[in-house]
Amino acid sequence: MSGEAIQTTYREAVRAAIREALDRDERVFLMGEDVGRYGGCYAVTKGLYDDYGPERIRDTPLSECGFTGAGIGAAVGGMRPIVEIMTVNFSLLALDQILNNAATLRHMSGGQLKVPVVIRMATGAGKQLAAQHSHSLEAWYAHVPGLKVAAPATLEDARGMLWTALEDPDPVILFEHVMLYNRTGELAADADAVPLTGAAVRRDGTDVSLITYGGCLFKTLEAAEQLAADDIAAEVIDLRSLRPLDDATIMASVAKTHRAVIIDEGWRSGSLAAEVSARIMEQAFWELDAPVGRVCSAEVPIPYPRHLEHAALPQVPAIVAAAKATLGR
Amino acid sequence: MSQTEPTSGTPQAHKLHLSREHALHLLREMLRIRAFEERCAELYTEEKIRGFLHLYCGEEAVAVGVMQALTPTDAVVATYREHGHALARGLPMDRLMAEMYGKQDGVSRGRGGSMHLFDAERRFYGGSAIVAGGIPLAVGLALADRMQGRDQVTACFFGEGAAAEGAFHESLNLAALWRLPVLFVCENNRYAMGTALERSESETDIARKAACYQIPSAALDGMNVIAIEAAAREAIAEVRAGDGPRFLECRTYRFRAHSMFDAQLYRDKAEVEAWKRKGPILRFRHWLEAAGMLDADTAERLDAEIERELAAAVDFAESSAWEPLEDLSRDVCGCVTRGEA
Amino acid sequence: MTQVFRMPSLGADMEAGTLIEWTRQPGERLARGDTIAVIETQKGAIEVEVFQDAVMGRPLIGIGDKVPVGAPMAELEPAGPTVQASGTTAAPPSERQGPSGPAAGDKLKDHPAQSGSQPEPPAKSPPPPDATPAATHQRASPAARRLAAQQGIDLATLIGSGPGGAVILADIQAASPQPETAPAPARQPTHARPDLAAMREAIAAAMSRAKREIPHYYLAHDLDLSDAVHWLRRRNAARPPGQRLLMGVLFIKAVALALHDFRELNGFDRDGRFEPAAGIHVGTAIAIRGGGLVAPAIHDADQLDLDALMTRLRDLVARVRSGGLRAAELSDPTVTVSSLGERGVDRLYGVIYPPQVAIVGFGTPRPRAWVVEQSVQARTVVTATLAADHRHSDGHRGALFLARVAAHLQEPQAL
Amino acid sequence: MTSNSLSREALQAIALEALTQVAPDLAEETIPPDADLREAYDLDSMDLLNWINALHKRLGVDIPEQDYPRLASLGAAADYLHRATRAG
Repeated sequence: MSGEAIQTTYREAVRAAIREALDRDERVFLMGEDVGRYGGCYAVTKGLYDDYGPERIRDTPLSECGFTGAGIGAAVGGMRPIVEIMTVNFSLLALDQILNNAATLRHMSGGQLKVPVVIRMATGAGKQLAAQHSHSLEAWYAHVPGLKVAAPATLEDARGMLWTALEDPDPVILFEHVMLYNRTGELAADADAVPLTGAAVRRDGTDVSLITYGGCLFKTLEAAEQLAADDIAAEVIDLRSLRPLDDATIMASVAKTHRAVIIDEGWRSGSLAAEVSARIMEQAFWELDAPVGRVCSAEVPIPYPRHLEHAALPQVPAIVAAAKATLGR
Repeated sequence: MSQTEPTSGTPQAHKLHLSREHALHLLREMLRIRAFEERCAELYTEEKIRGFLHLYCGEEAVAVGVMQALTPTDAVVATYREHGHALARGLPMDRLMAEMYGKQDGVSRGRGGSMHLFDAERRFYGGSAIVAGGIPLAVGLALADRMQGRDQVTACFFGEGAAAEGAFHESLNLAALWRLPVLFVCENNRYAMGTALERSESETDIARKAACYQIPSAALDGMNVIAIEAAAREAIAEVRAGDGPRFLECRTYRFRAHSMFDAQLYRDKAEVEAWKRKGPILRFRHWLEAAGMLDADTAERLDAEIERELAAAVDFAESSAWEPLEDLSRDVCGCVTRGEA
Repeated sequence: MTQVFRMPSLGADMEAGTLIEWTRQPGERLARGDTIAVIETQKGAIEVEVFQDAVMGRPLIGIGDKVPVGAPMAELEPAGPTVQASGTTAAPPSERQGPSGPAAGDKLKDHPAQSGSQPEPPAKSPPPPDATPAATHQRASPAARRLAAQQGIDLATLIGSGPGGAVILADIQAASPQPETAPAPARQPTHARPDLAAMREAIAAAMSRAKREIPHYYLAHDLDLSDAVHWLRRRNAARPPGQRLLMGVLFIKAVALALHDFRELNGFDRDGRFEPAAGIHVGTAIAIRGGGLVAPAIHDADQLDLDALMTRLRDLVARVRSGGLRAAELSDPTVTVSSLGERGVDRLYGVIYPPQVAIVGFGTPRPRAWVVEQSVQARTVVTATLAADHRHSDGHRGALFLARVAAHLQEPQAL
Repeated sequence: MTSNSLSREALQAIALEALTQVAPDLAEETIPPDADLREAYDLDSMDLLNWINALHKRLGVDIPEQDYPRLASLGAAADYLHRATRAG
């Protein structure tokens, strides 16, 4: 890296990544609802239509099943499609294609076919969009063998994961949390591709491991800051990849701190938090000095009113309290 | 191509130049499919073949007719009733039989079975067991061909039951909107499992549904291999020329049950028998005999050749190995290689 | 040749069917594809077809009988010369003509083996936790329990400072003996090392008495172990390590079985008189690292199957290694088997452990040139030896006994 | 996929721990990673089988009989398990 940094947003970082991919590889194209003339529901693709034209920035009808399936077919046919689905809730209309085609074709064909499609979608709550636009269903996709699932939370990952995902021979699903798009920060001017797999330790600590991903990362970092004021050194792990999970990083941290709290915007029942917790029991049980804690969304469809939406989601005080509980404080 | 009445049933009605050699080829291909599937049914009762087994008996003319019009670089997307399509597309019978058994030498390494036959080299993309699930895939394959400037067509087969699925309508719309090189082939055998067309659709004329998306479409006698080949050749030439998708509805009938475990409570025996008298093989055979293209010796020779091929296929499947357990989780993900083409 | 028509399998979820109707009567002709019967299944009545030309023979089940898939339903007689061909008005199942396939009955014969060979997915369970420390009612974290067990600290004596009063790591660390004031944290002894000097003395006494008092005779017999080796290898290949067998277990079982007819080798010398033993308790010589050996009993070894024998042997070895053999186990053997294992030499001449009257030894199995039906082949050969008390048995009987042991080892599957 | 794999060092530690469980009389020994366990520490067939069984149960790695010689020392075992757990 040259050391030169630019001020940017998560949204701009994703856009820069799409631009770079379109420039680097003729086979790359983007399709989805209102990605072209409209500029993207979350304005991620603004300006791309003018620069790349309707063939490569392809507006689709409201046909999630149809165009996601077409993206999968185009990937089988040698293209490198980026399919944008407006939100994870809408992806349920395409779930058949993602599960029954993208995730299975390689296996069902005895390894003959590969499906190098990248499916991007927005996820998460926080904008008062109520119960059909606010859910976090990452765990459902992370359940499926044959898919790779990642959640870029930082500017570096937003900028760098897309290219790696496009180079991957398997279908990759990228989850972009809606509350991250406006985050600003500094990004190296020559920021490049980053690996898709492997968790990152975002803050070192010795007393408790706070394990999270996506939209909850910055709440968790803030909680760690508050804990530090009480002389509690929390280690913060950003999972980054939700499938496969980086067990080694998780277990190494738990072996150091002997305590873990998992922060996940999904509902607690059957969540990724549940999976991470189970793996800690399997692989690091004898390291634990306290029960594993979880901070998840309340088991309710995300409500519209601001105060109720806020109460339904993991928030900093709950993370602080859960971390302290593992220390008996 | 816009009328939706089935075209006339006599082969002569079409302006297809039919040499004796080609006619015998068509007969032979249909006979191979019939023989293969009847043996599959037998092997199923002996528990050599497991899972679901959906037989194509009665519908052979559709796959055989359409495949004649495709080049080796065109693509095929089929359904879970796709043994006929795979054979007609040229997938070797022995490796298909090994796949039926679930053996390692099967076309899909045994991982797919009857419903999931694949051959990347012959651009045969399965083998989809979700009704209408393959149609968006076909649209995407065509999109890739179009965007890469390749002069290729994707033939997409599905049953009339698929017309009730959203994926059917979304895909037809996309293909028409983007003028993609897809030939949609609806194999209308009148029953979606046990539900008759008129019990599931408000508009039972499937070709008219396609026409609503501005796709030129035609309804054909699905028991007439010559009519299907002629229509497919014409449609594919138009598709290849860049005129956008075409749609053929082939009205046909499945002689056997939906799958092996089906008591056929939903249809009359008399109806089945009436359709069997219109069988694509039976009728074509009579026509060939009448036209002096098929004599007893030739017929016997054809049958004997097919029987030999079939016996060799069963032997191959029997002697093929089971995949070792250590390989259980192979082919779930590819390895990640940066910079891979 | 008469063949059998069997209940066909029409779906993976079909286990049995009920005969509703025979559509053909004995003596009637059946063409390939004809319906022979109607069967009621959970999906309704289904007509079932024959896959060969035949003549309906004797029914083997009656109307209303429910039989499992694969069960014989009727005999089929050969069709004789084929009569009709098609191309006429025949119903379309015979639309395609061709030679009829091989008889279904023939093929069905091998289907159990076939379905038996269906691979099962390997069970990949997550790694289990380590050793389980002693249970206690004191709440304590897993990490605290592990450290407490390592340092020999009784959790019940501690007051926890963790959540809900649980004992946590810090509590154990605080309770640990300090290096200055206490000896190095003693591992809670999990095993008692045998007192090697005392054991040496005991062995010396017993062996001296044996050599002084017992008139040993010695026999040796080379035997072909190849079949047993192959059988064992195949058997173990299909099993996880916890279920695999060692060759030593086959030796023990072969000896125990052979002793049935040679009771004079199984028992005790009581002041010069032979006292036959009621059961066959095989003393199994187990070497102790650092010197010495013990030969505790596997009781009623002739009655145990190989898996049970392996379990016993595993348990004995574990207790030899960690301490915890019971005294009776050392005095109970009625005969001893000593096997040198894979890293020994060709043969061992045993010394009888008084008051027993025989010891059977097995050298290390090795490939050797061996004559099989006029040709020399490389076979795995082991030398079995017998040292027995001449006061109670003779070489002739001893030789017959060794031959019997060898015979048992030729049929490992019967052990 | 590497998400489940332990490091080679961790595997060597597990191999040692499993060995001292099945052969507690070796607990006080310092066993060099390249020492031949059967030759230098007199491990018999049962000890070896128990050790392999412990590794199998702990790590879920299938170790067929013909591979036993490839686990002749702690270091060799760690290499073997490393490859096997990565492949899984």
